[in-house]
Amino acid sequence: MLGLGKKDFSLLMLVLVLTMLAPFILNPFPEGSGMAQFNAGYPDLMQRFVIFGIFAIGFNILFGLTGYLSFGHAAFLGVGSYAAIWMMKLVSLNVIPAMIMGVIFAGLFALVVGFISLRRSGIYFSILTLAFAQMSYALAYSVLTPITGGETGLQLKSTDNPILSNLAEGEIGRASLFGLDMRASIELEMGNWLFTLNMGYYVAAFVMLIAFYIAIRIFRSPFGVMLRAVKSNQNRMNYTGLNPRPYTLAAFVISGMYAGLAGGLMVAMDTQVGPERMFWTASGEVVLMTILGGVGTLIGPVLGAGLIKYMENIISKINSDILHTWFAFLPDGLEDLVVTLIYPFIGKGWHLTLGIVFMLVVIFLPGGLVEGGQRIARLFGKRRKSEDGSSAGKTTPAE
Amino acid sequence: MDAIILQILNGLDKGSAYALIALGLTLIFGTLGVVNFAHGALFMIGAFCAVTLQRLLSLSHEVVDETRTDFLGNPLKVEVPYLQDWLGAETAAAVISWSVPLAILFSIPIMIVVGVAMERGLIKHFYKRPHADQILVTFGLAIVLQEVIKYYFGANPIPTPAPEAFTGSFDFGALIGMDPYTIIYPYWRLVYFAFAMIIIAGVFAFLQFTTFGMVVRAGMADRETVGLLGINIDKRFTIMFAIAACVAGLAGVMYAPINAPNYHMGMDFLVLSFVVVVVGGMGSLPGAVAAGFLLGILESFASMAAVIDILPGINQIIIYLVAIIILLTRPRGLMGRKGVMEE
Amino acid sequence: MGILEVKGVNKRFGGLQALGDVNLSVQEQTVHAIIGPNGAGKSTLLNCLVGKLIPDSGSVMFDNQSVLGRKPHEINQMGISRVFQTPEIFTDLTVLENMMIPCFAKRDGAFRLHALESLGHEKGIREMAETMLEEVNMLDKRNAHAGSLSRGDKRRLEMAMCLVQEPRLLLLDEPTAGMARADTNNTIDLLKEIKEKRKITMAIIEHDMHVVFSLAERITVLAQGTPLVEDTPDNIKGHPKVKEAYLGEAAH
Amino acid sequence: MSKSKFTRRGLLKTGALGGAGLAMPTIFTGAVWADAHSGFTNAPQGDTVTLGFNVPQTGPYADEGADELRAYELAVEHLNGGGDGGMIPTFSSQTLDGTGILGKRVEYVTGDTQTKSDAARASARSMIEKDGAVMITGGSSSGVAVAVQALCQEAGIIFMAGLTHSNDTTGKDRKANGFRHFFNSYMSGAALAPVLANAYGTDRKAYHLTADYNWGYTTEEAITASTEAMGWETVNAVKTPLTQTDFSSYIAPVLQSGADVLVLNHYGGNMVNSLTNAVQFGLRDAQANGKNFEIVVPLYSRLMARGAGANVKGIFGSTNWHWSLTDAGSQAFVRSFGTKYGFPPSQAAHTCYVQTLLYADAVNRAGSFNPCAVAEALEGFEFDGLGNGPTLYRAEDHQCFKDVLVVKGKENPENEFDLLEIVEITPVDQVTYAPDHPQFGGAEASLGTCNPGA
Repeated sequence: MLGLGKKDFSLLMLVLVLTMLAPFILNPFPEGSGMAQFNAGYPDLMQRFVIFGIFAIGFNILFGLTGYLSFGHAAFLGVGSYAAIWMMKLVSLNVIPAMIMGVIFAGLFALVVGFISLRRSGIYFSILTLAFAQMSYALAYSVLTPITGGETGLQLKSTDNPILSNLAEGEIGRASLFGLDMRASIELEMGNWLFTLNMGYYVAAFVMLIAFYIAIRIFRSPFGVMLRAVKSNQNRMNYTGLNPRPYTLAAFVISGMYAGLAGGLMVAMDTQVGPERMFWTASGEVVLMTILGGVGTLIGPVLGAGLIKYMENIISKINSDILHTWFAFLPDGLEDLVVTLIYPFIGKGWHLTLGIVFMLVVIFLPGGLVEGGQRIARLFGKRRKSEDGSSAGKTTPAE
Repeated sequence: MDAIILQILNGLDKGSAYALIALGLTLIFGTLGVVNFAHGALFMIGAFCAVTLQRLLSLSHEVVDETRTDFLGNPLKVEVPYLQDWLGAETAAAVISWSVPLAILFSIPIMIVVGVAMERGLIKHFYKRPHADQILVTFGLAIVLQEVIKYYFGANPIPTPAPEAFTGSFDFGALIGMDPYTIIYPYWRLVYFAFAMIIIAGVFAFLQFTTFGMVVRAGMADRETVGLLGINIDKRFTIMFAIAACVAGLAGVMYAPINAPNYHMGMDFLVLSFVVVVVGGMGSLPGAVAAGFLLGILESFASMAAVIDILPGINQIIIYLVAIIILLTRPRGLMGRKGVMEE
Repeated sequence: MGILEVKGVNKRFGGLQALGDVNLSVQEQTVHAIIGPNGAGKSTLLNCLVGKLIPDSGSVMFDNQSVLGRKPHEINQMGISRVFQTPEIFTDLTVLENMMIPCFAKRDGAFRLHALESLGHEKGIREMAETMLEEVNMLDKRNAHAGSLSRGDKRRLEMAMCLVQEPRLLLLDEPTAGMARADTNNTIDLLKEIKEKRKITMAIIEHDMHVVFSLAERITVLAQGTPLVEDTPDNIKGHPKVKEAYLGEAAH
Repeated sequence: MSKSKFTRRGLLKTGALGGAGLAMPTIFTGAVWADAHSGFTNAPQGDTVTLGFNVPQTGPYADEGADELRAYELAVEHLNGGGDGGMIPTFSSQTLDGTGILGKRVEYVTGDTQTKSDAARASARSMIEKDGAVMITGGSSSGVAVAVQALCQEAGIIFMAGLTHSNDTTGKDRKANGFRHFFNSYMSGAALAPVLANAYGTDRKAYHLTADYNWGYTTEEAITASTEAMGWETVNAVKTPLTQTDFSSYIAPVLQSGADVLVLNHYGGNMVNSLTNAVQFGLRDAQANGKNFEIVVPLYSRLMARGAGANVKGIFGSTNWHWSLTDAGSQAFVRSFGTKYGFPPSQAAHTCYVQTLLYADAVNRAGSFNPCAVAEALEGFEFDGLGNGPTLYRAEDHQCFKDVLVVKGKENPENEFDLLEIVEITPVDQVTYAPDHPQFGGAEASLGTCNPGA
């Protein structure tokens, strides 16, 4: 089906169902309850889940398959974003051309960076990519201000008048898909639950499904095998008459284009760009997402992206006030004690929690969250050891 | 001309900080084969040893001064250091102002404990794991360490001045007959440079002239062989890690007066120090030191107004630009060995 | 005119003359052994043939085309395959995938962006790979991880990966190094079989005289970077110069 | 136990729609966050109103963010009738009576901007989309302020800027839904120049070190323009990277340049480090052109100045507000804040507190939470008693015009908070400029139209 094996097709269908139902699955707690704090089913965060999912899937095509650890992938995300917003400012508010421009520019930039950086391997490659990304960041923040808007970045303004959009004088443009506003939503009320079905999210989710589908195809293609061969033994590759460089460069450019797509999509969902998007911590974040989820697995990077973005957006918003309301049922002294104990880990302490999670995962689950999932599956005695979609991504040959 | 001399001085000084951090990083990488992203955090902990000692020395009790009022109009509570009670005001002030040099002694046991705990408790289990795992776990540790420091010391920088005797600056120009103020340089930065040279020389001498150092050097070259000789490498690696932690910590202690310590200073240095290590060549101690000074000096030159006028933004990217050029012309950095961290 | 003609090749590493004026001619459909004591320059010579090293002077012609200045994968595409001292295979891949890679290389050349095609649809490639596996008796292990194979199986897999490309010249770098006698004999049989069946030209570097004399039709003796003699095995056996330089210490 | 923070969604409990679990789709063609029932985004339902406090909680400005958050909590307490009321009694507009805003109890949500525009917008969007916040406020940098202001404009939410000093916030990037109480680069320059001329003479040669990003550019431009108008000469202006930590290579050549004043257009950690480095190099004790060498820091932050320790002594700069002011409003605020937290508030805390009160008052006066009504109430609003003397919220650019404080690092601090002394309170007339001033985007800059979101 769709040119996929049975297991891969089931995985794709699973992801399809999960993304389509995300507004419901991520909002399990009724409005107004104390636990509603943990609801993640609002448009911005759901959009971020899928956008960073795309970014991590693309990164995994390079890192997971070829083993080349790029420490500068955020630069491509940034370039994609800048290209997309300029497209919206100048040409059309439609998100499709914006995303296409994002992909093209990121791809071209990746071609240049990859061509130079892939002359080296291992940590030398990592540092070369890091150097390019840091230069992009530093220049975008300062001397390229006329193009990038510098520190304050770029937004759509009332003075922008894209040639293909009919904006009234002084009207600020909105990203749209053939007239459908990315911010339009349908709100469903069911009992005490409120679900927001957002246009932008579904566009982003659809794009992610395509990206995920292409990633599966790449993993299962002869090209994918070649990339794994690069990771495994470049020497043998050379002596088999294959040139590893164009393979790695192609993987680099493809993953750069994924990053550009993610960048363009970010602009399509929220029409602004800032240079911090290219800072080395942003590049590091996608590395962490991939390792956290499970390197070289299909679904792992998406899970890793979800976990990190969830912590960043949900844990950081819990403040002491909320803690007190949660534990209000405890006697006063005990309530204060519990709050004092938990307080360092939430709100402004969310970084601490993040650091601890990194350590715990890598110490106890070397294969990332996917391995955690496999262990749980095994625990429940399901005969899925070899059937698991992700381990299939690693070992079993294509059907 | 004098401008160039001045920038060389600056470069040496910047470079000594880079070189010290890169040296520790390379010691750990070269001996243990571990990519330690928490190394910047060790530097930061060193700086906070100085802050802590300063606080300990100025530990105070409150005395209410009825003649003055605080910002709310209440009688002012004056903090009187216990030291002042014991030693008298002047001596106490003098001792407190010496907290940074004193922190050198104070920090060594702390850094050893931190280093040993890190190696035995965590790093040890990651020797055989992929580099990516090492990066993730040490990065996680770095975040945890800096958040703990932030929790106790806040996010803002904490002034940690050098002793009175070392404030002010030294007029080189006057010494060699130039006009005053042509080449001046702060005393403490000279001290830092000298200190860095001593530490670097000490580490090299230690590796060169002691049996322990010889075994470690052999281990850096070929771990398996040394292991086969029946030498207990593990214990030596722990000691090596502690030494590297001390080098980073001491670099941090002495850096505190130059820039007031804050919780994220380790992260600020982390990326830069990795660039230095890689430009020097993975696993090469002389390479790390040489690259530290080279990049320090080039960074200083790039920050000259005349240079920025010609190439706007060059000061933003010089380090990375140089790194790219060096890595493209010398595949393994300045002094890297083949096959290390290339797969 | 041999299929491989090496003329006047020199290679220096700093002050060390690794190869000095090496001439070598390998005739089509023969097995040609290159022997010599440690440090004689055998591996350097081999690396010059496959493009890993570039000689300082001299020429290396394969089928009347110079290989000098070409990259290893280009030389392989000309028809030279190489078997390593320790088997170089894709340890992270399955045996079948290992086998399919040279098949792709044979069909598609040095690079092709077949990113959206399905591996499952590559029937021809798969059949080709499976046939070859069958030939080396490894079809039952096709879904095993190559890294988990025994050393002998790894060697056979590597050999099969080279053979499936149908090379015109197969270079073997101490194919039996570190093997037990039984494995060594198996390898000899395998090579003999290949020689009979496929009529492939082979150049073999070997320490083990048992292997050399079982297989080779011509032998070149290298010592200190220069060829000492080149002759048939029978003549080499009794050659006084060779005895002196080499066999005297390594005979068994 | 559960606190209903979800005012928009409070609808579920109170409105007619909270029926028997039937799916009742409501389709909005405009913005997602628009509420079709009230004509503007996140119209408060029920008896509470939610405000979003978006401040840096991680990263280098975390301490400033923490102080801003304290001020917000205090403001909420006072608005809801708790505590001593702070500046409510001294505020010239007397619509606030301790019953919340428009009779609705004030609740709040917090978020972390990380001082990154992406993170700040993510946090703001979650407040708008998830928590139903009707107003967003906070922030400690201009990049974040401009980014969040633009978001609020799109979303139909009022944005009350926190600490942002770049001209751009109410200059070329001004927005109809955004309001700034804090002063700006131009005002710093205009206030500082006469004081500097007075203290150091009109025949001075200045050397600028400027942080290489938008705020640095506008500050350099403003200071250069106003000091040159006083007769100073600008010898050189060198841009320094934001990520720089050691400024020695920028400081060292200053003495040879022929300059006799160093202007550090740096903020936060950059300022602490560059100032510390400058003092290390002996600039404060040096002589140049026969005069004492001087250092100027255009924008002071007391929290950050602590990091520079004794190095700030005698150095001029400007600030939006300082706790040692003796007017009734400032004193009431310091007392209220100091009693609760044990130390005096920073200027960041002050501006955030004031912005919250100003918003609440504007809603009360407008009689509606509708952002357009609130904006109208704020535009051209003149008030007093909030610590800065008589102040005007100018209609043309939504910038507050008030006196500016010129301060100097104190030689003999009385306690750890007593770092700055007020040298002069520059009257508002001296710092007022035309709305189409070239440093503020010229004639092109426009607020656009107010967006209520629905």
